[in-house]
Amino acid sequence: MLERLDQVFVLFKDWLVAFLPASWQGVVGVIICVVAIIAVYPTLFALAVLMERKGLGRMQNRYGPNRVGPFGILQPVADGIKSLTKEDIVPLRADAVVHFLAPVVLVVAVFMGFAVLPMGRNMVLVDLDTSLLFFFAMMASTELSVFMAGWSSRNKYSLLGAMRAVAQMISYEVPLLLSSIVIVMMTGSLSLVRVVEAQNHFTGILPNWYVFTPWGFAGFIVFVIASTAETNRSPFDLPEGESEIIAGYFTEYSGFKFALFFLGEYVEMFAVAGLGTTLFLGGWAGPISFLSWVPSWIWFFAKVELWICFFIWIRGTLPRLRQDQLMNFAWKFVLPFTLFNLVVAAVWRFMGEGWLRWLVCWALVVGVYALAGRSGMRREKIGTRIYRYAD
Amino acid sequence: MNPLAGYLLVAALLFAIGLAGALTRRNAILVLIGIELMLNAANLNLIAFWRYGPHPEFLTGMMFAIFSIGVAAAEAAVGLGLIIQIHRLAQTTDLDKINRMKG
Amino acid sequence: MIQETVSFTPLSSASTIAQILWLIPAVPIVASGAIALMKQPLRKPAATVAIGSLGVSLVLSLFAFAHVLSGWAQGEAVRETVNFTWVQVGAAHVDLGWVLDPLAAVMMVMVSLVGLLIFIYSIGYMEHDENFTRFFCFLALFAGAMLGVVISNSILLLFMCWEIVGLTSYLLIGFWYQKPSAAAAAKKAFLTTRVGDVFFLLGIVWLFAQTGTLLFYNGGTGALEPLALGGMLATHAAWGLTAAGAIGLLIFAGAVGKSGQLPLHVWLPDAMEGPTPVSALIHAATMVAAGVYLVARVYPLMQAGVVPGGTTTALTAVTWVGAITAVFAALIAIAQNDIKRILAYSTVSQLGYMMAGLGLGGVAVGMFHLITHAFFKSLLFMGAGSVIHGSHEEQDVRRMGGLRRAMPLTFLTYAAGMLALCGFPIFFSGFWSKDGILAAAKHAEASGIGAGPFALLVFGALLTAFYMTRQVSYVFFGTWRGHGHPHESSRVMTMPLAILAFFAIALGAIGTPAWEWFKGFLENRVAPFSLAAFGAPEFFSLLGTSSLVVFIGLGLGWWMYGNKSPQPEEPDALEKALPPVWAVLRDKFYFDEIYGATVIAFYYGWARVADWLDRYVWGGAVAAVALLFRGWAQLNRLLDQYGVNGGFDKSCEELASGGGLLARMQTGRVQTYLRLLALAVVVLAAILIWSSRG
Amino acid sequence: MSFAFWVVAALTVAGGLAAVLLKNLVHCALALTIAFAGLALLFLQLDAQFAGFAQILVYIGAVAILIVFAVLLTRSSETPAQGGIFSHTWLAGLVVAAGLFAVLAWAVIESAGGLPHESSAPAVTVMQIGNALMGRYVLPLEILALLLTAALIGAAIVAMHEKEGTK
Repeated sequence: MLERLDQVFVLFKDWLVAFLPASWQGVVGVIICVVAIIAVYPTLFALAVLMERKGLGRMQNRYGPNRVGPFGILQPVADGIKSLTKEDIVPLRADAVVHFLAPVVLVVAVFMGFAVLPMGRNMVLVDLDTSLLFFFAMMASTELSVFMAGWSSRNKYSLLGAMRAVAQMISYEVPLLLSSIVIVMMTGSLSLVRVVEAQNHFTGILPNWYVFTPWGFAGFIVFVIASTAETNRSPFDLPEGESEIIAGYFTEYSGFKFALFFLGEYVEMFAVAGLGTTLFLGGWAGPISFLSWVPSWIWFFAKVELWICFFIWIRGTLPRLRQDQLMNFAWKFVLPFTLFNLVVAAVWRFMGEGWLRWLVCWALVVGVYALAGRSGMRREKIGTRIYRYAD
Repeated sequence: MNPLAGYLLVAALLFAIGLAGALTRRNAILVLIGIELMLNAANLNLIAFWRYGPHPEFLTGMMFAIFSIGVAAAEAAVGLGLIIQIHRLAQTTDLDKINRMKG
Repeated sequence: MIQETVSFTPLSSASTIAQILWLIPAVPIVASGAIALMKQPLRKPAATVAIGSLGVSLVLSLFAFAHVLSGWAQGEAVRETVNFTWVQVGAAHVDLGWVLDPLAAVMMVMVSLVGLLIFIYSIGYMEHDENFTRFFCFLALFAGAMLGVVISNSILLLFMCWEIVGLTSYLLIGFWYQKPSAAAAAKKAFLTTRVGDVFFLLGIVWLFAQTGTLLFYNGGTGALEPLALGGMLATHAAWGLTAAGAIGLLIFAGAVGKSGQLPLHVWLPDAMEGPTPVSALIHAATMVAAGVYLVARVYPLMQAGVVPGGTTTALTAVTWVGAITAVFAALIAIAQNDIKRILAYSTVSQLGYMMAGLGLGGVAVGMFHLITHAFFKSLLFMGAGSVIHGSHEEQDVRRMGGLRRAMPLTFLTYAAGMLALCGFPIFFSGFWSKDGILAAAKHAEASGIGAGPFALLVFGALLTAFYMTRQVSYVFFGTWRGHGHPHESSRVMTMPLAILAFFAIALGAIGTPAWEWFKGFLENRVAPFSLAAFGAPEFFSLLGTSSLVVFIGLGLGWWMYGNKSPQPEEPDALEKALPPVWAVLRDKFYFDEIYGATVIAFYYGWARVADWLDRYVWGGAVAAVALLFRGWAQLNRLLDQYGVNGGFDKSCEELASGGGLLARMQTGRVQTYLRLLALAVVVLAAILIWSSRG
Repeated sequence: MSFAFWVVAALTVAGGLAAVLLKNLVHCALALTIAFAGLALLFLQLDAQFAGFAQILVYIGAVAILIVFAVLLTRSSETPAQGGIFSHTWLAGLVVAAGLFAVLAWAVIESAGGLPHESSAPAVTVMQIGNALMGRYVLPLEILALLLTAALIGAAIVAMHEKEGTK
């Protein structure tokens, strides 16, 4: 029974496909999965927006949206309708084609990422041998769309925002990748399915998630930071810092395109959160051995939602960084720390079993954290800063 | 038609296009773009030969391609840096104007 | 086509210490490299690195020594080699390698120990020099190369290190290159030793031609092992020399160059222009001894085919060169006034002793004197340095005096060194080592070499005692005749002196006739301890002779110079006695002059000839051609002017357009070049395909 | 030859053409990314997943962005190139390029008969690639790493602004 519940979606798909001639089944199966993804995540996106707005409202000591529907639950629907019905304005001197392509590319690239995320037992669209690489390739191509948006709008705020965003994404993509490399080193595979399977067993009642190992923990922290920056979430939301550059690269967007960008942003959030969950938090694996009867996909989505809540909480808590702080942090602290984390992982790998390696690796991680923090993040005297984005 | 030949032809065409771009455009950056195209054409050749070669299990062509991708990244970084510097020096990236070495 | 392969021969027999023996030279060399990268102000680190590195070498070599010693104690000959192929050219290959045997062990301990002490001493001596770091860089490099010479098991490797040693010697002699004299001395040293090295190289080549290997020992196939020796004995060279002997002599020529034997000794005294620690380390203890070591190393070559109780031509030559040098240098030493020059000549003469010892009594005798000499001579040099330091850079012995009160510690140690050098009976190492040589000489008279060497050596001993007494009484007795007030040197300088003094006295114990430990060790025989040897009549006669000689020398010296402090201006006591001799001695038998008049003059002459050739013969030819062309041009001009003006203009245009064509190719536009490149590719590809099709 | 191949090939070539023909440099860069993407797809068709995704990651993720940055930093997209976008020797260049293509195509056609035919996809896992990288190709890998580091530093220094006062 429970197995059926666990596999319910898979079984459903098979049932549907069974109606078709054999030659079509494969294709249609894939199409169904794609449709499912495209259906599920926007819904989640709507929920997330609502949650964010209400949550932030609470944090800022005010009611969030509470007019539309009971407790304003229908707010996202209203937003959707509004953005769909709004006029779609393209600035006169804007580069129409690119301006149009930008959000499309973003959304497409972002959705591509889900193709390789295992969202439950046997619930992955394609189990590529190189899925992690694929995922990062997709994430990388979002930068381009951001740039396209910023450049094509012919608006200095947009350009500034785009430049900020691209610079930031590139700088934080490196630690994001490196922190995941650790997992690859341990699992010995780029396939996310393998990664989850490698984590899906227990010592006693506790799970062997990578986050509980020294290198895993360090990688996790870095991953959280980098993913926050990668998705332009506060405190790294300079690219759309309202107080400085209006809305950054999608200042000039309105109506449906704007909605697309909005969607893209949140879906990217989901994607990154999903990846982080898969890599460090054991993906769809249950947290405690005797809870593993709970369907796997529930665990996955629960973890992702948790992650989103964390993002929201951070946004409500932390102030925005300054550009130079952002860059210094990326290059002087995160990168060295991550690089050393690789070494720690290697040490772990070759020290063999035993309590000693735990001791050593924890010591290393903590020591390096302290060291990098001291040397990298020393507070320079703040002089006049020159912004040179397009000089 | 022979599959390998098809890939080779595409590669050749891309290479020629890249070369043409590098040779005919005024702008230095375009020359760089052309060079990137040529590099990629070469990669395509490598991969194609690896795929249809006698010993794909040795991964030779694949490795060549991977390394050349890496090298290309370095090449692009340095090349663009140079172009930017030239722009600072001559206030232009028009190659017809940049001819200090004229004999 | 040369492919380099460095593959260590898996030598199970070689012990760990032998395997890592290469570290001994490597560490100082690396250190010198590190120091070379240091900035001038980093004095302390530089010194620390250098001394530390040599300390490491010392420890390692002590281990090695202990290893060999234990082997010997168990009564087997320890000779462990590690060889590897350095260059492989087709079938032929050049091997390098290192060897650990008693000879090397003893030598490396001596070098690293003395070197260490001198390094420490230099801290004090070079204190105020701005190029402190450079100095230590060179010193470390030298020490490394020297140790390389010691351990190398391949004559090629030995030669390399040998040359590095020569280079460092050059650099260090010319350390104060701003002094013209120093620069000149450095050049002189370099060139003079080159003369020897040419022969050395010839020897190496010949050896390779003969034996096909450059390794000394290689498990039976080495050049110094019976198989190869037999082959070399079979082939005869000129003048009744076997190939072995001839090669030996050629190599010996190299040794002559390095160890300043007659007739290539001229550079050594001038080398004293360098800083005193350099003189002590390189030109007293180690480098000059390298020659002796080399001869000891290739001794089997020299000795090849010797009948028991007999000798070989090569050995005879070595003996005579040594003996003559010994006396000759001692004579010159009498008439020198520069404190360091005296020591330098004394070094030359002592090296002569060692050579003679090698020639007469075998490796052990020569090496024993080498070791003891290394200690007491470096002691003397450093003492001299301390004196110079204490009396404000004064080097002229006549401007010193009475220093025994001013610098007692230096005086005591110096006296110890001096007595050791003179071979003061019983109590000093020099006595035993020199006695060993004399005994060998006496013993060798039977082997047909005649009484000549013995007489010479005894005379030399007397002279030694004499000139050392003269020097000491000049420097330490009488009254102070210099300017300013002399002062004792710092602890860092005197402490090594004390240590060396201890060795200068104590080392004798390992080589007394009663207990020929050293001899036994080197020749791998058990050395029984029997006081009976003291009872032997020949020992007594020898003891008598040498003591007598020494006491005569001392007495004579004291009688002529003791305690009277002549003014610098007034002529020397001996000069008053017999001026012409003095003049000859003072001018070093006019050797430099002779060379100046012959060799160098010849070079000048040749240079002049070459110059003349350039100027007139070749130059003339060029001038003629030029003339021809000018004539042609004249003709052209006439032609153009009268009649063919149009042609002239036309040709001008031709030229211009041609030049223009060339210039147009250099558009300086990157795309042009790229285009040409691509064009070339196209053509090449086309040719390729065309050639490959069908 | 599969239909997909021709589609992708056409896409790639079109991207390449656009990259060298378009007037606005940013458009060129974007077109270039299309070409890159097409190439990546071709790689995938050739069962070289790893290379394909690496292609996307490196070229679209980094090189394209770099080029775009350079375009903006040199203001090449704003300033209208006087005297057309093609250099005055464009014809020669075109001829040479055409010649090259002719030669290469000729070569391919010539040898088309001898070329190996459709063969089953080689089963190479990323594991094998990794092993090869760390095994037989470890030296090139290290050298490449060195090169990349050098390039990184070099590019940073070359493109650096000498501020007034510093040298």
